[in-house]
Amino acid sequence: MSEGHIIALAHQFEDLEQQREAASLGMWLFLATEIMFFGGLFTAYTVYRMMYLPGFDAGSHLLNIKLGALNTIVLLSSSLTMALAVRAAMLGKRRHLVTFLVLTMLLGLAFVGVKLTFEWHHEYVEHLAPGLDFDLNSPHAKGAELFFVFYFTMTGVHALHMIIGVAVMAVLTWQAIQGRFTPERYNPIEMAGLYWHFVDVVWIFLFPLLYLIGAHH
Amino acid sequence: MSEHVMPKKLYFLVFAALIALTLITTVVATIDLGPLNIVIALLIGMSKASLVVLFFMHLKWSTRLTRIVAVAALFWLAILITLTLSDYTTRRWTPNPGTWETSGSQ
Amino acid sequence: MSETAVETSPGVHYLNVKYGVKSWLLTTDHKRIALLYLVSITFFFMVGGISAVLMRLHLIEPRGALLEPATYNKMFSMHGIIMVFFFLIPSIPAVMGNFLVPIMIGARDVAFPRLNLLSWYIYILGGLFTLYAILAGGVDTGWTFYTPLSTTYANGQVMAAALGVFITGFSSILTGLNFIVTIHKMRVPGLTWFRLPLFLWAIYATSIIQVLGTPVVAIAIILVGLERLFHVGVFDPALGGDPILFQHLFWFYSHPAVYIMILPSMGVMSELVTCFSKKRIFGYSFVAYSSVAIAVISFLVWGHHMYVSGQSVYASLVFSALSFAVAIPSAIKVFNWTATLYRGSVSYQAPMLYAMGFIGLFTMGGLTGLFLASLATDIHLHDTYFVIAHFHYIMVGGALMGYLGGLHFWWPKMTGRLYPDGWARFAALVIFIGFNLTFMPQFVLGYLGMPRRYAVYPEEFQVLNVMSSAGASILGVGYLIPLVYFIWSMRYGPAAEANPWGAKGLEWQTSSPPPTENFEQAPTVTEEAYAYGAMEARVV
Amino acid sequence: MWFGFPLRPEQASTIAEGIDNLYYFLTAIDLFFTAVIFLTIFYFMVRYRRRSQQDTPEQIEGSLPLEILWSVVPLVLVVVTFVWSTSLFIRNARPPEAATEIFVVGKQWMWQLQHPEGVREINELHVPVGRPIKLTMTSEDVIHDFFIPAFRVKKDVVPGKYTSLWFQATKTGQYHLFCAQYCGVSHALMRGEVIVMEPQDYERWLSGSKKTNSMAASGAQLYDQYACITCHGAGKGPAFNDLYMSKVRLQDGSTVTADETYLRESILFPSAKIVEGYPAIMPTYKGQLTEEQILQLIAYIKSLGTTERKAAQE
Repeated sequence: MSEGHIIALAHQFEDLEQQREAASLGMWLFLATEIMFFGGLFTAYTVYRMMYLPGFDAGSHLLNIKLGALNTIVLLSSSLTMALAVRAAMLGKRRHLVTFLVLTMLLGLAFVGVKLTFEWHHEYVEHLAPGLDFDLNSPHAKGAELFFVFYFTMTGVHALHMIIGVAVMAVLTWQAIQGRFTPERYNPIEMAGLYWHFVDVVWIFLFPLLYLIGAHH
Repeated sequence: MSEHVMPKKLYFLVFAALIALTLITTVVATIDLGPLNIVIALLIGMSKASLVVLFFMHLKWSTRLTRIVAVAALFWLAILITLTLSDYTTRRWTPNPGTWETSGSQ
Repeated sequence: MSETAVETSPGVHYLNVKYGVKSWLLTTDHKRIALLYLVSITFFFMVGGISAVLMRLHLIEPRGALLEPATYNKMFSMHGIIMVFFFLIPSIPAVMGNFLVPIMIGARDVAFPRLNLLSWYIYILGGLFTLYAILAGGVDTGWTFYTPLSTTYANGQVMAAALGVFITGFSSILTGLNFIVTIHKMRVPGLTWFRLPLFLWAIYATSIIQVLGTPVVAIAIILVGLERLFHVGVFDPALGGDPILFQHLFWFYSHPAVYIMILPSMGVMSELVTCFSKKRIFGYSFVAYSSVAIAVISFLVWGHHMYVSGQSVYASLVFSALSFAVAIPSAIKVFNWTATLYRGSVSYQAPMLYAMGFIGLFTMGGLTGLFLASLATDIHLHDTYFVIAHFHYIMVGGALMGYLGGLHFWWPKMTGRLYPDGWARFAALVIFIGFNLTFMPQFVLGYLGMPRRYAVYPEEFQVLNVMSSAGASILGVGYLIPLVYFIWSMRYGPAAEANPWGAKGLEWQTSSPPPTENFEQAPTVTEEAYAYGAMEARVV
Repeated sequence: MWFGFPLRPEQASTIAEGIDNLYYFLTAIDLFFTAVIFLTIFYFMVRYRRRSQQDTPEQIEGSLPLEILWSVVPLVLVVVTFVWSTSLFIRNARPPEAATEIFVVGKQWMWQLQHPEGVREINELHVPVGRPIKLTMTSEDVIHDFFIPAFRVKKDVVPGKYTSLWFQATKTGQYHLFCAQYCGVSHALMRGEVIVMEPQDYERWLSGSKKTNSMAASGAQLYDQYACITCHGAGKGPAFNDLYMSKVRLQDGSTVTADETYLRESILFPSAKIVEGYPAIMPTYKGQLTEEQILQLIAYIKSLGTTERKAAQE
């Protein structure tokens, strides 16, 4: 073992392989926790969609499916750049790593930006924000209101996850610029990648459940 | 944990598939297929998620333990949803609470 | 493995290697973190205990002897929230788990030491929110936060208390996550799964529940918070919601949470029973697998809390059948512990007395669970004192007895000091008697129909209530005795040798207290757990 | 009774004895196994006590036959219990055909009860002995729970939906009525009495009590007062004759049974389920009607005929 390895190795581990496996297992377990966290929301969503089917369709119909699709593509692209960032880290290509990390952050911010300015703001102005200002002239207003409760909660929690992800990545980018990652030690990048892809996967389900169910009306 | 470095081409291929599926699901959603709409949307969603998990998250090349964790989480989610719905889907079988046996036999 | 052997001069251990507040508050040593937890959960135990004492005093008279009904309601809410989330759930995992998991597998620390410290801080932060809620007016929703009472009708600091529970949940998740990774990835060479001490199997099973169950109650609490703050109708039927959905989400976690409390205790039992009878455990693999079985089944039974809630009867039937299934792995454990004593060399030191108490009380508590899994009888017993008695037999007679047994067992290892065994045995006896006197009458009370959470009650229930309160005062004294002699022993107790009980297990092969890196030299394992047959080979 | 001390509440309903028998059976199992475990432990502790520190007990690995034995015995016991308990539950769940319906509204912190003849009571329920009584219950605010220990019946009273329970008293006397679901500050005071009387005493009590209109008549009054007839009597809305418990086809093609919950929802949230062939023009009556008034309207609709009996006869 060379000097560099020992510096990267925390004292409780025997070797780097063990350390990396531990980190990876820990991350996957954390994602399992996240699945159950969003799972509780999905369960509640399912129950109320069954109760208020027309209301949920009506609510969904009020969303902008084009923006939803656009944001889906933005987020999928950020997943691609993230995967490429991890690959660059594996190969030790520092310039590429930094570039892809920055791209990922920008795409992530673009997603949140679209969400905030063109969607949430718009919906608030249209009196579609339950609890703050909800006024919908529809026979299904009650179901639609519940739909919007879930819409804001789910997208809000999701966006919060994105913002945390971007913050983590900002730190990683800084460290990458300083050359803290090597082909032997790129764990943090890989873990951040897993997290980011997971957030993407959540959106992959939010998109049909929120935007698509009412599109055919 | 994978030691392999995947070729860039693979990532781009997966990405292309993801975009294609997104466009397909968006278009299909605008056609009224009755209850099939949600089924198709979720099936496409699951395929997309599988692509991301298998390739971007490298689950395809991961250890058995990692796969067990991923499957266990989904299994537990299934428990939560199934058993909760076992209440909601069967409540209507007892329209008049208390007389559920008579009404069930209709 | 040259870098693992740390230079340690004799007499230096994890307690005296550094001094000062900072060396404790910024430590990443799992053993020191365990002690941080020990101190904090003892504090919360006393807060919860005081509220219990006040409640029992109040209930001496049918009209209430002490408190306003509103105050009484705050008392039982506080008792529930504190005891469940701030004492029982962290108790064995966070104190003994933290101390022992790395040592038992021969590792230097848990997989993520800094995360471990963070867990403690999160726990404290959650605790502060809850204490604030109590001091700033209290909460009166009960620990169950049922909607729409909690979202719409309750006054008081519901948000602060809910937030406290929410935050503490993350501490629980991170601890569980840490242990799973540690047990998977950091065992020393030779320590295969079926050589693990059964305590670790139990902790592992517990961690699964913590990791997969806790997030669901977290999201339920978020929804309650949103409803309370913004008056949107997630659960309030006046706004279109369904209050029963909250109960589903809540019990999806909170029923398995009962097993977060009892499983680690069961693990402690396996250690105690083997050590104090010098026997390997009877049916190792059955005891090990039953822990995992309990963890899995625990997620399938939550609906038995909702038989009378308006839940569909078909769902109730399914949940009833599944609930009965838990009886089998639990029974397997009890029988195997008992069989372990057969032809052993049984000694009656204090930890063993707690263990014997545990087995008896857990049997009693577990079997009374059958009354509540059964649809016909649960309808009558639901939300009466029978339920209170049942879960106290599990959580106090079971979980807390196990915790105390484990604490007495590993105290010499944790502190390097012995406590007076005579006093400890006396305390075990007092606690056992006091406990039964407190909770046995409550079974009868419950069947007679006294509902729980009643600040005042009809006069015919008085005799049994007074008996229960009398028992509680004995129980209270019983808990104070260990507190006194443990504190005494920290300063004046005779020094403990490395293995005072003649026990097996890696934790007994290092000095008491252990050095910071746990072992002078990384151990290897060549035999199964509880290999008491080879006793002579190594005289301690 | 145990030295003159009660161990169970009075058996005052038709189902009480069956439940007590199951309870005794479970208690016997509980005591038996607790005794077995305690005595075995005690015996082992004495018989195999440590005689010297050098004891080296023989090591026993385990025994598959024993493991099977003590898995199968509990399994058999729980299966027996499950079957017994569930069949008892199913039998008890079904109210007899001709049950008298009494309406219950729980609110913080009192019980409002109304007999079909119109007599109202608060925290007191008079019922005749030997006649099946069915309670239809709802709550104005939080979840309550209607519990009569002597009858061994209990059911949550949930806002926003109807739950029900039934009983048939077998003994005259006065019995506790408790709220068993914690419902706020005065939860412990939300108690009452159930007074079981001989039928003729009950009739006398009924006729002697201050009577308002019967439930259905009060409902009819509300029907007039809110001018429901403008639509529901003129074909603009569905008619009420024989509506109760009939299958209603909705606009979206699905069918629902017109039970209490459906009727209540249609009064409060008319647009939730639109009946096929009618426009969605009904305004909501949320906030205008109390839970009690809604129950009266439902009683009125029920009085206009029900398909329940017809269905039962078919």
